[in-house]
Amino acid sequence: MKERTAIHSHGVRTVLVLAVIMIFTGSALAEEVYKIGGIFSVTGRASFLGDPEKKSMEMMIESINAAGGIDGRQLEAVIYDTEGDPTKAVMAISKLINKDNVLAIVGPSTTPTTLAVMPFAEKAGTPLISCAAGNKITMPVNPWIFKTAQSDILAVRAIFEHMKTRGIQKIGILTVANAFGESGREQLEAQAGDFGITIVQADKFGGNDTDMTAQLTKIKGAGPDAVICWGTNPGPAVVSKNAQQLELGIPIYQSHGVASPKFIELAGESAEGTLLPTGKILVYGLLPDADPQKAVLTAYAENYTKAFNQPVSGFGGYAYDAVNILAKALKGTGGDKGKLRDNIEAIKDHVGVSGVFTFTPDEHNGLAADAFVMVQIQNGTWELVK
Amino acid sequence: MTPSLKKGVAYALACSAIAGIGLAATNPYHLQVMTFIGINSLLALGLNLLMGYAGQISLGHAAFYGIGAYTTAILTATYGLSPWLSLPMAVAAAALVAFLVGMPTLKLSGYYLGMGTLGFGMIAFIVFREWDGVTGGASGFVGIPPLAVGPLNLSSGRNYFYLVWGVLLVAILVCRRIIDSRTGRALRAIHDSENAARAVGVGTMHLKLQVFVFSAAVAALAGFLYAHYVSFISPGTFDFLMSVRMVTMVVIGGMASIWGAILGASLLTLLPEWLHAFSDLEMVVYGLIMMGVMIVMPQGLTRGILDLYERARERHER
Amino acid sequence: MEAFVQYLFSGLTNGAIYAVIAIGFSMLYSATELINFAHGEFVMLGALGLVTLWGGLHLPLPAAFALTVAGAALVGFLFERTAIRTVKKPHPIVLVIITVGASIFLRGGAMMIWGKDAHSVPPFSGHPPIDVAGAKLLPQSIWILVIAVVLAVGLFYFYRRTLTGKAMQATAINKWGAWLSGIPSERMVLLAFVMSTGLGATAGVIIAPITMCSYDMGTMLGLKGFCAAMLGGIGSLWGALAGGFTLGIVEALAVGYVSSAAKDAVAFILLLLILYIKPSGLFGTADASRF
Amino acid sequence: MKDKPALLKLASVSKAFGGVQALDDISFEFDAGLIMGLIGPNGAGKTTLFNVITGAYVPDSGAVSLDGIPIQGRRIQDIVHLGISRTFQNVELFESMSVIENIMVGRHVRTRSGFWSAITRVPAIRREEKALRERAQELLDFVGLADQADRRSGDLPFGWQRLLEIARALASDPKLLLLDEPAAGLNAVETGRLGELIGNIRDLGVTVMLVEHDMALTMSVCDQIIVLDQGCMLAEGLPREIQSNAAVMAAYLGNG
Repeated sequence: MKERTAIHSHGVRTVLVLAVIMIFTGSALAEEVYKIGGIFSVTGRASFLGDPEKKSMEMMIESINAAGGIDGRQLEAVIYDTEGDPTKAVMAISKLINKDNVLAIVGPSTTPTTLAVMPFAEKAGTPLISCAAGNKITMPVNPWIFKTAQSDILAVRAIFEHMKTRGIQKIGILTVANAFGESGREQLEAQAGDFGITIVQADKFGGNDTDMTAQLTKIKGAGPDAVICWGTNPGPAVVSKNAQQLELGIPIYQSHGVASPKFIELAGESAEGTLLPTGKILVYGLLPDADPQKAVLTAYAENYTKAFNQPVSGFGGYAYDAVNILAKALKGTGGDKGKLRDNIEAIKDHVGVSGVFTFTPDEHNGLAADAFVMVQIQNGTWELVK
Repeated sequence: MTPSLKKGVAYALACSAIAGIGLAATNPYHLQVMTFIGINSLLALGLNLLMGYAGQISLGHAAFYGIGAYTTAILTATYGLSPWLSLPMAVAAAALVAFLVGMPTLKLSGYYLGMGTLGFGMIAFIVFREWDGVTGGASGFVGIPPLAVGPLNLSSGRNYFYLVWGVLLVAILVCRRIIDSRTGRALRAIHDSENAARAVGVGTMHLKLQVFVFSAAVAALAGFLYAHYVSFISPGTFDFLMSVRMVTMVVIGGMASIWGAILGASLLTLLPEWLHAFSDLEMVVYGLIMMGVMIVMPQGLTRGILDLYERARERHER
Repeated sequence: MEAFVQYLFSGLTNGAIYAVIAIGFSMLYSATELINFAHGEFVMLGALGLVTLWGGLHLPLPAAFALTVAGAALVGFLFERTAIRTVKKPHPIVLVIITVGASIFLRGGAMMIWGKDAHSVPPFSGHPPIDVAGAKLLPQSIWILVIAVVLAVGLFYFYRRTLTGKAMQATAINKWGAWLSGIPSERMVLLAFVMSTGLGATAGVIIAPITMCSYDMGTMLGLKGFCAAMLGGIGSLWGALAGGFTLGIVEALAVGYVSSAAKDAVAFILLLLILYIKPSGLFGTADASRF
Repeated sequence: MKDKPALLKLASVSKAFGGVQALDDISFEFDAGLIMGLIGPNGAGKTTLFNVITGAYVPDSGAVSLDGIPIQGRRIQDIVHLGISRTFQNVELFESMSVIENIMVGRHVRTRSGFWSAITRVPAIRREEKALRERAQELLDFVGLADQADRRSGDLPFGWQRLLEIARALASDPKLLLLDEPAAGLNAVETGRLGELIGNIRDLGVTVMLVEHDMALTMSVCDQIIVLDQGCMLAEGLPREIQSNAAVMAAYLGNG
């Protein structure tokens, strides 16, 4: 009797394990639509990127479909959440490629998740347009990988050029301890010399730290002419508040990572006078009518605000641009991924939210330095800096 | 049937099941999910030996997972070593660290041990993140080569699935043997009553350390498999939350049960995939399921489901 | 000197927060021998509750404060009743996993209610920073320090002077014995839960003005609080206080004199060293020293 | 004929906890082959004395030796290896393990196989396992639990748990077996059988030292008795001498 129970329980266990395994047995049906995959950090630390990206992608796909789709075929978005976790991103891309049979992929939102999924997209020969900023994504060029977010190189250049006009020579930098901050710090350190700028003190802060006065005190002690803070909300807002508290009295530069109205809301009056590089979306209303992007920016910002009843940030624009680029390149391919890739590489002077894109086989980001403008926060809103 | 025959049958069944799944699953996505389940099962298996059998909690085990992954990444991608040479070194590195950390830490008990291991895990995570010249820092480490034997590329979907589950089967066999040995009995004895175990002459410190080192080595092995599969690693994969997830796999599956480790790892790997449909509700549902399973089956899924089955059978026989 | 004082201020402010969180951990532990891994989420609930009630609905501060803490305590009450009490043969680790599940649940719920973005609230009082030897001290820091100390002293008297406090202490020392002498131990455990989660929310309320509040802010704070509680010796009120301040000050000095990148590492290395030298924390004794 | 050292010898052993002097200058010795009784009122220091002898506590001063080998300050496993084993006042079994496994663990110090050999299962280890299992079965026969080998030990009735614990203690082939209140919780019939068992253990050549409150049992089985009171040696002698010792009576009646 005992014996039987034991055998049975062994059997049961095996069956259980098998049952768990056998759960997935559906296969995707071939359909007459173009499926586009999306992988974004919709929740988790980087949700400030992923959430508007997802919304922008959905919005854009809807409007393309409303306009009749591509070559008479409708688009369908299949979007998964990575929670900013590379392993989940790898699972998601595999699901998109193998189960959903997507033609191309937009995302992921962050640099580590993008780096993790790149080999899988390449292996499957599926074009991927990342929404992350990291330089490692397109340098060196991977034939299947593109990106729409402006590189940190350009943001750093914009800041340093501005500093040069103000005669700033000694700076302190304060970067967030994650991939975004690390990439920023590398670029700041790499380019400082070119502009005759010395970094007198470099410090870091944790993404969820509650107080940065210690770091700022240390920077203050080194006597810089300005401080550059490189991070994404909410950390930089705390830095801004702390700097006001410590009466730092020197200009504060932030990165494009805080380029959203949220930053002004969080930092309040301490944000006054803060300088930062941003895509033109934040100041689209202030742009001269001659600006080539003005029309695109206005349309995107107004549609987004209308659809989701929340202010537009630059981040959703990465996905918006990616979908538009895909839509342009999809025409006439008949769903061939190789042709799609070749078409993306041939895109010239595509006016997008983040800038004007010109891809070549050696340039998979496609943006020029004018993708960034410098803005200053004055009276609780953005002002263009010349 | 003798116990050894029974075990033989169970293994034959498991082997053929794995082979069958490998042949039946045509979708690379399914194979990939199964591969991750295999890697996570390996993690849970090693930790289960420590938690379920030796009764020692570790809230920093992701560190060893990371040490395995980073060691092989650095040796193969930076120094061009063959992965098969870096494998023993990755495992040895984790074992050595576990030995050095375990000596003082395992003297702690209960929540203090939890805190000690947690602290170690945090320090390891910070090292992965900040030692950017070597580990690639927060953005991660790219370009880890795939595994291959001669012309056979193991890193393709089906082959890697077989590799991971083959390794897992061997690991299960090894764990079984340890549990059934003098060492394993002594471990279970420590778990039941440390006092009495000491009184019959079981050197508890020594044994705890051995198991700690062993489970760290298993975690490093899993890290090796992960690194060469994904070919990219970043510190976030080996953070505190991963350590907690590992503990959760063990407890949800059922402590002191080898099948429990696999069941727990499967559930925690699959759940997020299923819950995608819930979108923003995902976290809420995930949390509820975790609490629910523990409230209904505090002994873990294996025990809980077996109980359900036996109850149903009794009712049937009556 | 100026820099040192500034580090000290930073350390004291953060330390006071860690201390209040640690006291919550500690008092729950001493009544139930349970570590609530969702404790950090109650800190988050406190901060976000204040965002809504004070920042959003513009209730008077004391009312918003009290309502927030009461609300979080109510969540704690429900949590104990539905998820902790109902487990039949609870192995400590099972309860820990339940609290981990609860932390994910609460985080998910907060994300749905308050969204994924961070929020901020103004300081309790609008005074300018105070200048001490060139260093700046925020009025909010004084609020935090005073509230932390008042809470600690209040709890001390609660345990020493009130019948309920003594009963709770008795339950903590020997549940069965307390039950035999007529103390309703189940109610004491429930009360400990409610007080502990309320303390967590208090920490959230007082920290809200100096930082940014978001649904995921609790995890790290909870971890630091847990660390502080263990550092001081779990179950000890003064230990939690000392552990919190030690941790806060060490972190601030580590940023100033070692490296800001290694700030957390320095804190955890200190923790490990203390545990190796004194395995039961600064103020703990092997057989659970109570308040 | 004293050329051989005493089996167990305590010389001026003291142990204090905080301000409480649990053991104060305890000295005694005895030879192999006896059943020694250790009695005294609650709090007299009997269990502390056991813990000092088995190595769980290190004495503050004084020396303990087994067969002339000093053992104070040694690790417990070394002391077990030298030949002292014990049972606990509140039975402490490995409850989730089977009866026979409990005994196999009890033989831990007399077996060798380690981590690696467990994994590789070399023939020598298989042989050791087989011999171990046979020896464990013999011990079960000895205490009368032969047919309970595969039961979960926690499920045994209390009286049998006691017997199992004694069998487990015997598994390490001790020279000296310390029994801490073995009759507590047993009924009269079980206590009677226990007395017989203790006699049988002595006949195996194992010296027994016994802490017991059941005076009838103590007086009937013990060859020699030591009396402790408040950490001090009060008396030592044959059972009938102890029974008539005025100081002992006073200590027990509480007016000493």
